[in-house]
Amino acid sequence: MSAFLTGVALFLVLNVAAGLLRVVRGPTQADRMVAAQLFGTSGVAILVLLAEAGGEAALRDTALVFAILAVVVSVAFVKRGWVRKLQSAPVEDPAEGGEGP
Amino acid sequence: MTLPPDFAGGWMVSLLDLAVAVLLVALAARLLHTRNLFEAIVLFIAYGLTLSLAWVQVGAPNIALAEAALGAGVTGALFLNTFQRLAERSREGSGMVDPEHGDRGPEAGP
Amino acid sequence: MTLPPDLAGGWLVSLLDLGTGILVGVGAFFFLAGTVGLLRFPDLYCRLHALTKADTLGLGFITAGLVLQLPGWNAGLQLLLIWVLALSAAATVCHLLASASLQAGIRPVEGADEEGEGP
Amino acid sequence: MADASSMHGSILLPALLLALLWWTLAGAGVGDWVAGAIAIIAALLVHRALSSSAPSLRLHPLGAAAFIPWFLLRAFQGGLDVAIRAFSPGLPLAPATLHYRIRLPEGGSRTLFVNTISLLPGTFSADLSGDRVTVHLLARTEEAESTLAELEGKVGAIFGHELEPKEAAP
Repeated sequence: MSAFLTGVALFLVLNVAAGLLRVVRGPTQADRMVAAQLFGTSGVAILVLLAEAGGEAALRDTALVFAILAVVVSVAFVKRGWVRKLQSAPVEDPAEGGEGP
Repeated sequence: MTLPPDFAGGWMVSLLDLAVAVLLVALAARLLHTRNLFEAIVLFIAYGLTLSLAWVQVGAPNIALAEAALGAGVTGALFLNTFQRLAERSREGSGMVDPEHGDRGPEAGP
Repeated sequence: MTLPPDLAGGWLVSLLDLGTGILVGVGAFFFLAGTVGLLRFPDLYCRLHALTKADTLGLGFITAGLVLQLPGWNAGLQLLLIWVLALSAAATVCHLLASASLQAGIRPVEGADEEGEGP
Repeated sequence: MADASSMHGSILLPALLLALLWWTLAGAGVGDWVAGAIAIIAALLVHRALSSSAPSLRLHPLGAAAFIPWFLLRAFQGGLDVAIRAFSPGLPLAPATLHYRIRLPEGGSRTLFVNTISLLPGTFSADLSGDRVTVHLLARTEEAESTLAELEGKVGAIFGHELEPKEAAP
Protein backbone atom coordinates (compact mmCIF):
# COMPACT_ATOMS: atom_id res chain seq x y z
CA MET A 1 0.00 0.00 0.00
CA SER A 2 2.74 2.44 0.86
CA ALA A 3 4.28 2.01 -2.59
CA PHE A 4 0.95 2.88 -4.18
CA LEU A 5 0.49 5.95 -2.00
CA THR A 6 4.03 7.11 -2.70
CA GLY A 7 3.36 6.59 -6.39
CA VAL A 8 0.31 8.83 -6.22
CA ALA A 9 2.42 11.42 -4.40
CA LEU A 10 4.96 11.21 -7.21
CA PHE A 11 2.15 11.71 -9.73
CA LEU A 12 1.03 14.81 -7.85
CA VAL A 13 4.57 16.23 -7.82
CA LEU A 14 4.72 15.81 -11.60
CA ASN A 15 1.27 17.36 -11.80
CA VAL A 16 2.47 20.42 -9.91
CA ALA A 17 5.52 20.63 -12.13
CA ALA A 18 3.22 20.76 -15.16
CA GLY A 19 1.05 23.36 -13.48
CA LEU A 20 4.09 25.56 -12.90
CA LEU A 21 4.16 26.14 -16.66
CA ARG A 22 1.29 28.53 -15.99
CA VAL A 23 3.63 30.60 -13.79
CA VAL A 24 6.13 30.86 -16.57
CA ARG A 25 3.48 31.73 -19.17
CA GLY A 26 1.44 34.23 -17.17
CA PRO A 27 0.17 36.44 -18.72
CA THR A 28 -1.19 38.42 -15.75
CA GLN A 29 0.15 38.53 -12.22
CA ALA A 30 -2.97 36.84 -10.89
CA ASP A 31 -2.38 33.96 -13.30
CA ARG A 32 0.99 33.44 -11.72
CA MET A 33 -0.42 33.66 -8.23
CA VAL A 34 -2.75 30.80 -9.07
CA ALA A 35 0.30 28.57 -8.79
CA ALA A 36 0.46 29.26 -5.07
CA GLN A 37 -3.03 27.85 -4.73
CA LEU A 38 -2.15 24.88 -6.93
CA PHE A 39 0.88 24.13 -4.81
CA GLY A 40 -1.12 24.63 -1.64
CA THR A 41 -3.78 22.06 -2.48
CA SER A 42 -1.46 19.59 -4.18
CA GLY A 43 1.13 19.95 -1.42
CA VAL A 44 -1.50 19.11 1.18
CA ALA A 45 -2.43 16.00 -0.79
CA ILE A 46 1.21 14.97 -1.22
CA LEU A 47 1.92 15.42 2.48
CA VAL A 48 -1.07 13.46 3.73
CA LEU A 49 -0.19 10.68 1.29
CA LEU A 50 3.40 10.60 2.52
CA ALA A 51 2.22 10.76 6.12
CA GLU A 52 0.25 7.59 5.53
CA ALA A 53 2.87 5.87 3.38
CA GLY A 54 5.71 6.55 5.78
CA GLY A 55 3.79 6.36 9.02
CA GLU A 56 4.79 9.86 10.09
CA ALA A 57 1.85 11.62 11.68
CA ALA A 58 3.88 14.83 12.04
CA LEU A 59 3.53 15.42 8.31
CA ARG A 60 -0.16 16.19 8.77
CA ASP A 61 0.83 19.30 10.71
CA THR A 62 2.96 20.36 7.77
CA ALA A 63 -0.05 19.73 5.55
CA LEU A 64 -2.08 22.14 7.67
CA VAL A 65 0.60 24.80 7.15
CA PHE A 66 0.48 24.21 3.39
CA ALA A 67 -3.27 24.66 3.43
CA ILE A 68 -3.06 28.05 5.10
CA LEU A 69 -0.09 29.21 3.10
CA ALA A 70 -1.87 29.97 -0.15
CA VAL A 71 -4.23 32.27 1.73
CA VAL A 72 -1.38 34.15 3.42
CA VAL A 73 0.44 34.66 0.15
CA SER A 74 -2.69 35.66 -1.75
CA VAL A 75 -3.71 38.15 0.90
CA ALA A 76 -0.24 39.66 0.74
CA PHE A 77 -0.63 39.84 -3.03
CA VAL A 78 -4.07 41.44 -3.00
CA LYS A 79 -3.82 43.60 0.08
CA ARG A 80 -1.06 46.08 -0.33
CA GLY A 81 -1.47 48.58 -3.06
CA TRP A 82 -2.06 46.29 -5.96
CA VAL A 83 -5.82 46.68 -6.19
CA ARG A 84 -5.89 50.32 -5.20
CA LYS A 85 -3.06 51.21 -7.49
CA LEU A 86 -4.63 49.60 -10.50
CA GLN A 87 -7.99 51.16 -9.79
CA SER A 88 -6.42 54.53 -10.37
CA ALA A 89 -5.24 53.38 -13.76
CA PRO A 90 -7.49 54.66 -16.56
CA VAL A 91 -9.23 51.39 -17.25
CA GLU A 92 -12.97 51.23 -17.06
CA ASP A 93 -14.39 49.20 -14.25
CA PRO A 94 -16.22 46.15 -15.58
CA ALA A 95 -18.48 46.05 -12.54
CA GLU A 96 -20.33 49.22 -13.54
CA GLY A 97 -18.06 51.91 -12.14
CA GLY A 98 -19.12 54.64 -9.78
CA GLU A 99 -19.27 52.47 -6.67
CA GLY A 100 -17.97 55.30 -4.50
CA PRO A 101 -14.66 55.22 -2.66
CA MET B 1 11.68 8.14 6.31
CA THR B 2 10.97 4.84 7.98
CA LEU B 3 9.42 2.61 5.37
CA PRO B 4 8.69 -1.06 5.68
CA PRO B 5 11.57 -2.77 3.92
CA ASP B 6 9.72 -3.82 0.82
CA PHE B 7 11.49 -3.27 -2.44
CA ALA B 8 8.58 -1.69 -4.31
CA GLY B 9 8.08 1.02 -1.70
CA GLY B 10 11.74 1.93 -1.63
CA TRP B 11 11.88 2.07 -5.39
CA MET B 12 8.91 4.42 -5.55
CA VAL B 13 10.42 6.60 -2.85
CA SER B 14 13.63 6.97 -4.87
CA LEU B 15 11.59 8.01 -7.90
CA LEU B 16 9.81 10.59 -5.79
CA ASP B 17 13.16 11.82 -4.46
CA LEU B 18 14.41 12.15 -8.01
CA ALA B 19 11.32 14.09 -9.10
CA VAL B 20 11.59 16.49 -6.18
CA ALA B 21 15.30 17.01 -6.80
CA VAL B 22 14.84 17.67 -10.52
CA LEU B 23 11.97 20.04 -9.80
CA LEU B 24 14.13 21.90 -7.26
CA VAL B 25 16.97 22.39 -9.71
CA ALA B 26 14.63 23.36 -12.55
CA LEU B 27 12.84 25.89 -10.35
CA ALA B 28 16.11 27.36 -9.13
CA ALA B 29 17.43 27.68 -12.67
CA ARG B 30 14.31 29.36 -13.98
CA LEU B 31 14.08 31.54 -10.89
CA LEU B 32 17.57 32.92 -11.42
CA HIS B 33 17.21 33.17 -15.16
CA THR B 34 13.89 34.95 -15.58
CA ARG B 35 13.72 38.68 -16.23
CA ASN B 36 10.25 38.99 -14.80
CA LEU B 37 10.48 39.86 -11.11
CA PHE B 38 6.96 38.84 -10.29
CA GLU B 39 7.43 35.45 -11.87
CA ALA B 40 10.62 35.05 -9.86
CA ILE B 41 8.73 35.73 -6.64
CA VAL B 42 6.05 33.16 -7.38
CA LEU B 43 8.71 30.67 -8.40
CA PHE B 44 10.50 31.38 -5.15
CA ILE B 45 7.36 30.46 -3.24
CA ALA B 46 7.05 27.27 -5.27
CA TYR B 47 10.74 26.60 -4.61
CA GLY B 48 10.20 26.96 -0.87
CA LEU B 49 7.34 24.48 -0.96
CA THR B 50 9.35 22.01 -3.03
CA LEU B 51 12.23 22.37 -0.62
CA SER B 52 9.80 21.63 2.15
CA LEU B 53 8.89 18.40 0.37
CA ALA B 54 12.58 17.62 0.11
CA TRP B 55 12.94 18.03 3.88
CA VAL B 56 10.07 15.62 4.30
CA GLN B 57 11.85 13.13 2.07
CA VAL B 58 15.01 13.24 4.15
CA GLY B 59 12.97 12.58 7.27
CA ALA B 60 12.84 16.03 8.84
CA PRO B 61 9.15 17.00 9.07
CA ASN B 62 9.84 19.73 11.61
CA ILE B 63 12.22 21.54 9.30
CA ALA B 64 9.72 20.99 6.50
CA LEU B 65 7.12 22.79 8.58
CA ALA B 66 9.43 25.70 9.27
CA GLU B 67 10.47 25.87 5.63
CA ALA B 68 6.86 25.98 4.44
CA ALA B 69 5.79 28.58 6.98
CA LEU B 70 8.86 30.83 6.93
CA GLY B 71 10.71 30.05 3.73
CA ALA B 72 7.70 30.09 1.47
CA GLY B 73 4.93 31.82 3.41
CA VAL B 74 6.44 34.73 5.30
CA THR B 75 9.32 35.36 2.90
CA GLY B 76 6.98 35.12 -0.06
CA ALA B 77 4.59 37.63 1.48
CA LEU B 78 7.49 39.99 2.25
CA PHE B 79 8.75 39.69 -1.31
CA LEU B 80 5.30 40.51 -2.66
CA ASN B 81 5.17 43.59 -0.43
CA THR B 82 8.60 44.68 -1.61
CA PHE B 83 7.60 44.13 -5.20
CA GLN B 84 4.62 46.40 -4.82
CA ARG B 85 6.76 49.08 -3.19
CA LEU B 86 9.13 48.87 -6.13
CA ALA B 87 6.27 49.06 -8.61
CA GLU B 88 4.84 52.14 -6.93
CA ARG B 89 8.19 53.85 -6.83
CA SER B 90 8.99 53.10 -10.44
CA ARG B 91 5.63 54.55 -11.43
CA GLU B 92 6.39 57.81 -9.61
CA GLY B 93 10.02 58.34 -10.57
CA SER B 94 10.38 57.04 -14.07
CA GLY B 95 14.13 56.68 -13.78
CA MET B 96 14.00 53.26 -12.19
CA VAL B 97 13.81 49.96 -13.91
CA ASP B 98 10.24 48.78 -14.21
CA PRO B 99 10.03 45.69 -12.03
CA GLU B 100 7.06 44.46 -13.99
CA HIS B 101 9.00 44.37 -17.17
CA GLY B 102 7.48 41.83 -19.47
CA ASP B 103 4.32 41.36 -17.48
CA ARG B 104 1.29 42.39 -19.40
CA GLY B 105 -1.37 44.04 -17.37
CA PRO B 106 -3.12 47.34 -17.03
CA GLU B 107 0.04 49.06 -15.77
CA ALA B 108 1.64 48.61 -19.12
CA GLY B 109 -1.17 50.64 -20.70
CA PRO B 110 -0.58 54.37 -20.16
CA MET C 1 1.28 -3.68 -4.29
CA THR C 2 2.82 -5.71 -1.53
CA LEU C 3 1.42 -5.42 1.95
CA PRO C 4 3.59 -5.44 5.01
CA PRO C 5 3.09 -8.80 6.75
CA ASP C 6 1.35 -7.35 9.79
CA LEU C 7 -1.39 -5.92 7.61
CA ALA C 8 -1.87 -8.83 5.28
CA GLY C 9 -4.60 -10.56 7.28
CA GLY C 10 -8.34 -10.50 6.91
CA TRP C 11 -10.69 -9.62 4.12
CA LEU C 12 -11.70 -6.39 5.85
CA VAL C 13 -8.19 -5.02 5.51
CA SER C 14 -8.03 -5.88 1.83
CA LEU C 15 -11.48 -4.38 1.30
CA LEU C 16 -10.37 -1.18 2.99
CA ASP C 17 -7.22 -1.20 0.88
CA LEU C 18 -9.33 -1.53 -2.24
CA GLY C 19 -11.49 1.39 -1.13
CA THR C 20 -8.43 3.48 -0.44
CA GLY C 21 -6.96 2.62 -3.80
CA ILE C 22 -10.10 3.62 -5.67
CA LEU C 23 -10.69 6.83 -3.75
CA VAL C 24 -7.05 7.95 -3.96
CA GLY C 25 -6.99 7.13 -7.65
CA VAL C 26 -10.12 9.18 -8.30
CA GLY C 27 -8.59 12.01 -6.30
CA ALA C 28 -5.43 11.91 -8.42
CA PHE C 29 -7.62 12.02 -11.54
CA PHE C 30 -9.28 15.22 -10.36
CA PHE C 31 -5.89 16.77 -9.62
CA LEU C 32 -4.88 15.98 -13.19
CA ALA C 33 -8.12 17.52 -14.44
CA GLY C 34 -7.37 20.67 -12.44
CA THR C 35 -3.92 21.01 -13.97
CA VAL C 36 -5.18 20.35 -17.48
CA GLY C 37 -7.83 22.99 -16.96
CA LEU C 38 -5.27 25.39 -15.55
CA LEU C 39 -3.16 25.00 -18.68
CA ARG C 40 -5.93 24.85 -21.28
CA PHE C 41 -8.62 27.27 -20.16
CA PRO C 42 -8.57 30.62 -21.97
CA ASP C 43 -8.49 33.17 -19.19
CA LEU C 44 -7.75 33.68 -15.52
CA TYR C 45 -11.34 33.36 -14.40
CA CYS C 46 -11.90 30.02 -16.10
CA ARG C 47 -8.60 28.75 -14.71
CA LEU C 48 -9.76 29.68 -11.24
CA HIS C 49 -12.77 27.44 -11.76
CA ALA C 50 -10.51 24.53 -12.65
CA LEU C 51 -8.23 25.04 -9.70
CA THR C 52 -10.82 25.74 -7.05
CA LYS C 53 -13.21 22.95 -7.84
CA ALA C 54 -11.19 20.11 -9.30
CA ASP C 55 -8.25 20.31 -6.91
CA THR C 56 -10.26 20.60 -3.72
CA LEU C 57 -12.46 17.74 -4.87
CA GLY C 58 -9.36 15.68 -5.59
CA LEU C 59 -8.03 16.46 -2.14
CA GLY C 60 -11.38 15.45 -0.69
CA PHE C 61 -11.20 12.06 -2.39
CA ILE C 62 -7.62 11.50 -1.28
CA THR C 63 -8.36 12.36 2.34
CA ALA C 64 -11.49 10.17 2.23
CA GLY C 65 -9.37 7.32 0.91
CA LEU C 66 -6.75 7.77 3.61
CA VAL C 67 -9.32 7.92 6.41
CA LEU C 68 -10.02 4.24 5.68
CA GLN C 69 -6.43 3.41 6.60
CA LEU C 70 -6.25 5.31 9.84
CA PRO C 71 -6.15 3.70 13.26
CA GLY C 72 -8.21 6.14 15.30
CA TRP C 73 -10.61 9.03 15.37
CA ASN C 74 -7.93 11.55 16.11
CA ALA C 75 -6.06 11.26 12.83
CA GLY C 76 -9.33 11.04 10.92
CA LEU C 77 -10.50 14.31 12.40
CA GLN C 78 -7.14 15.81 11.50
CA LEU C 79 -7.68 14.85 7.87
CA LEU C 80 -11.21 16.25 7.95
CA LEU C 81 -9.90 19.47 9.44
CA ILE C 82 -7.23 19.66 6.76
CA TRP C 83 -9.82 19.23 4.04
CA VAL C 84 -12.22 21.82 5.45
CA LEU C 85 -9.31 24.22 5.81
CA ALA C 86 -8.20 23.59 2.23
CA LEU C 87 -11.78 24.05 1.08
CA SER C 88 -12.16 27.44 2.69
CA ALA C 89 -8.65 28.40 1.60
CA ALA C 90 -9.47 27.59 -2.02
CA ALA C 91 -12.73 29.53 -1.93
CA THR C 92 -11.05 32.52 -0.27
CA VAL C 93 -8.09 32.60 -2.63
CA CYS C 94 -10.39 32.25 -5.64
CA HIS C 95 -12.51 35.17 -4.53
CA LEU C 96 -9.51 37.34 -3.63
CA LEU C 97 -7.74 36.82 -6.94
CA ALA C 98 -10.91 37.23 -8.98
CA SER C 99 -12.08 40.41 -7.29
CA ALA C 100 -8.62 41.95 -7.41
CA SER C 101 -8.34 41.17 -11.10
CA LEU C 102 -11.82 42.47 -11.87
CA GLN C 103 -11.08 45.69 -10.05
CA ALA C 104 -7.79 45.91 -11.89
CA GLY C 105 -9.80 45.95 -15.09
CA ILE C 106 -8.94 42.53 -16.41
CA ARG C 107 -12.07 41.60 -18.33
CA PRO C 108 -13.29 38.02 -18.34
CA VAL C 109 -13.59 36.35 -21.70
CA GLU C 110 -17.23 36.15 -22.74
CA GLY C 111 -19.03 33.64 -24.90
CA ALA C 112 -17.89 30.47 -26.59
CA ASP C 113 -14.99 29.79 -28.91
CA GLU C 114 -13.18 32.95 -28.01
CA GLU C 115 -9.51 32.38 -27.45
CA GLY C 116 -8.49 35.98 -26.81
CA GLU C 117 -7.40 36.96 -23.32
CA GLY C 118 -8.50 39.95 -21.30
CA PRO C 119 -9.70 43.22 -22.80
CA MET D 1 -25.84 42.04 20.40
CA ALA D 2 -25.05 39.46 23.03
CA ASP D 3 -27.59 39.63 25.83
CA ALA D 4 -26.96 38.07 29.22
CA SER D 5 -28.80 34.80 28.57
CA SER D 6 -27.02 34.04 25.32
CA MET D 7 -23.70 34.95 26.89
CA HIS D 8 -23.86 31.90 29.10
CA GLY D 9 -24.60 29.53 26.25
CA SER D 10 -22.10 31.22 23.99
CA ILE D 11 -19.16 30.23 26.18
CA LEU D 12 -19.83 26.51 26.62
CA LEU D 13 -20.17 25.50 22.98
CA PRO D 14 -17.02 27.34 21.84
CA ALA D 15 -15.13 25.76 24.75
CA LEU D 16 -16.21 22.29 23.68
CA LEU D 17 -15.38 22.98 20.06
CA LEU D 18 -11.97 24.32 20.98
CA ALA D 19 -11.33 21.27 23.17
CA LEU D 20 -12.24 19.03 20.22
CA LEU D 21 -9.95 21.03 17.97
CA TRP D 22 -7.10 20.77 20.45
CA TRP D 23 -7.61 17.03 20.82
CA THR D 24 -7.57 16.71 17.04
CA LEU D 25 -4.35 18.64 16.67
CA ALA D 26 -2.39 17.60 19.73
CA GLY D 27 -3.73 14.26 20.96
CA ALA D 28 -4.91 13.27 24.40
CA GLY D 29 -1.82 13.03 26.62
CA VAL D 30 -1.88 14.63 30.08
CA GLY D 31 0.78 17.15 29.16
CA ASP D 32 -1.15 17.98 26.01
CA TRP D 33 -4.21 18.91 28.04
CA VAL D 34 -2.23 21.20 30.38
CA ALA D 35 -1.04 23.23 27.43
CA GLY D 36 -4.44 22.79 25.83
CA ALA D 37 -6.29 24.28 28.78
CA ILE D 38 -4.14 27.40 28.61
CA ALA D 39 -4.66 27.69 24.87
CA ILE D 40 -8.42 27.14 25.14
CA ILE D 41 -8.81 29.77 27.85
CA ALA D 42 -6.78 32.25 25.85
CA ALA D 43 -8.83 31.53 22.75
CA LEU D 44 -12.07 31.96 24.70
CA LEU D 45 -10.93 35.34 25.96
CA VAL D 46 -10.13 36.43 22.42
CA HIS D 47 -13.48 35.04 21.31
CA ARG D 48 -15.28 37.05 23.99
CA ALA D 49 -13.44 40.21 23.07
CA LEU D 50 -14.16 39.83 19.38
CA SER D 51 -17.70 38.51 19.53
CA SER D 52 -19.00 41.29 21.77
CA SER D 53 -19.24 43.47 18.71
CA ALA D 54 -20.43 40.82 16.29
CA PRO D 55 -23.95 39.39 16.26
CA SER D 56 -24.13 36.02 17.96
CA LEU D 57 -24.28 33.03 15.70
CA ARG D 58 -27.10 30.63 16.34
CA LEU D 59 -26.80 27.58 14.16
CA HIS D 60 -29.65 25.27 13.36
CA PRO D 61 -28.49 21.63 13.38
CA LEU D 62 -31.21 20.50 10.99
CA GLY D 63 -30.28 23.11 8.43
CA ALA D 64 -26.63 22.18 8.73
CA ALA D 65 -27.41 18.48 8.43
CA ALA D 66 -29.38 19.13 5.25
CA PHE D 67 -26.70 21.41 3.87
CA ILE D 68 -23.68 19.11 4.14
CA PRO D 69 -24.80 16.25 1.83
CA TRP D 70 -26.27 18.71 -0.64
CA PHE D 71 -22.99 20.61 -0.65
CA LEU D 72 -20.88 17.47 -1.07
CA LEU D 73 -22.99 16.35 -4.02
CA ARG D 74 -22.71 19.77 -5.64
CA ALA D 75 -18.97 19.92 -5.04
CA PHE D 76 -18.63 16.55 -6.74
CA GLN D 77 -20.71 17.75 -9.69
CA GLY D 78 -18.59 20.88 -9.86
CA GLY D 79 -15.33 18.96 -10.03
CA LEU D 80 -16.73 16.53 -12.57
CA ASP D 81 -18.00 19.40 -14.69
CA VAL D 82 -14.57 21.02 -14.72
CA ALA D 83 -12.89 17.69 -15.48
CA ILE D 84 -15.18 16.98 -18.43
CA ARG D 85 -14.64 20.45 -19.86
CA ALA D 86 -10.90 20.30 -19.35
CA PHE D 87 -10.47 16.95 -21.04
CA SER D 88 -12.83 17.40 -23.98
CA PRO D 89 -10.91 18.40 -27.09
CA GLY D 90 -13.25 21.19 -28.15
CA LEU D 91 -12.92 23.01 -24.80
CA PRO D 92 -16.66 23.66 -24.42
CA LEU D 93 -16.64 26.90 -22.46
CA ALA D 94 -19.01 29.81 -22.64
CA PRO D 95 -17.84 32.05 -19.79
CA ALA D 96 -20.20 34.72 -18.61
CA THR D 97 -20.81 36.89 -15.60
CA LEU D 98 -23.97 37.26 -13.61
CA HIS D 99 -25.04 39.73 -10.96
CA TYR D 100 -26.98 38.33 -8.07
CA ARG D 101 -28.67 40.27 -5.31
CA ILE D 102 -28.05 38.64 -1.93
CA ARG D 103 -31.03 38.36 0.36
CA LEU D 104 -29.13 37.00 3.35
CA PRO D 105 -28.25 39.55 6.04
CA GLU D 106 -24.70 40.71 6.68
CA GLY D 107 -22.56 38.37 8.72
CA GLY D 108 -21.57 34.74 8.85
CA SER D 109 -24.37 33.50 6.63
CA ARG D 110 -23.43 35.85 3.82
CA THR D 111 -19.77 34.89 4.11
CA LEU D 112 -20.64 31.21 3.92
CA PHE D 113 -22.92 31.81 0.94
CA VAL D 114 -20.37 33.79 -1.06
CA ASN D 115 -17.64 31.27 -0.36
CA THR D 116 -19.79 28.28 -1.18
CA ILE D 117 -20.71 29.75 -4.56
CA SER D 118 -17.11 29.10 -5.57
CA LEU D 119 -17.52 25.36 -5.04
CA LEU D 120 -20.79 24.88 -6.89
CA PRO D 121 -20.69 23.55 -10.45
CA GLY D 122 -19.64 26.21 -12.90
CA THR D 123 -19.87 29.27 -10.66
CA PHE D 124 -17.58 31.30 -8.47
CA SER D 125 -18.07 34.57 -6.70
CA ALA D 126 -15.81 37.06 -8.36
CA ASP D 127 -16.73 40.28 -6.63
CA LEU D 128 -18.86 41.52 -3.80
CA SER D 129 -20.10 45.07 -3.40
CA GLY D 130 -22.93 45.88 -1.07
CA ASP D 131 -25.54 43.19 -1.40
CA ARG D 132 -24.65 42.35 -4.97
CA VAL D 133 -22.31 39.53 -5.80
CA THR D 134 -20.74 39.17 -9.22
CA VAL D 135 -20.67 35.50 -10.18
CA HIS D 136 -18.46 34.17 -12.94
CA LEU D 137 -19.96 31.29 -14.89
CA LEU D 138 -17.91 28.71 -16.68
CA ALA D 139 -20.80 28.23 -19.07
CA ARG D 140 -23.95 30.29 -19.30
CA THR D 141 -26.80 28.08 -18.19
CA GLU D 142 -30.44 28.67 -17.41
CA GLU D 143 -30.40 27.11 -13.99
CA ALA D 144 -27.42 29.02 -12.60
CA GLU D 145 -29.56 31.67 -10.97
CA SER D 146 -32.02 29.20 -9.48
CA THR D 147 -29.11 27.14 -8.12
CA LEU D 148 -27.80 30.25 -6.42
CA ALA D 149 -31.21 30.90 -4.93
CA GLU D 150 -31.39 27.30 -3.75
CA LEU D 151 -27.97 27.60 -2.12
CA GLU D 152 -29.02 30.83 -0.49
CA GLY D 153 -32.07 29.13 0.96
CA LYS D 154 -29.98 26.26 2.32
CA VAL D 155 -27.44 28.62 3.88
CA GLY D 156 -30.28 30.64 5.36
CA ALA D 157 -31.69 27.47 6.92
CA ILE D 158 -28.40 26.86 8.76
CA PHE D 159 -28.54 30.27 10.35
CA GLY D 160 -32.29 30.34 10.76
CA HIS D 161 -32.94 33.20 8.36
CA GLU D 162 -36.21 33.39 6.51
CA LEU D 163 -35.68 34.76 3.02
CA GLU D 164 -38.15 36.85 1.13
CA PRO D 165 -39.26 35.03 -2.03
CA LYS D 166 -37.21 35.77 -5.08
CA GLU D 167 -39.13 37.83 -7.58
CA ALA D 168 -39.32 36.27 -11.02
CA ALA D 169 -36.48 37.35 -13.24
CA PRO D 170 -37.63 39.40 -16.24
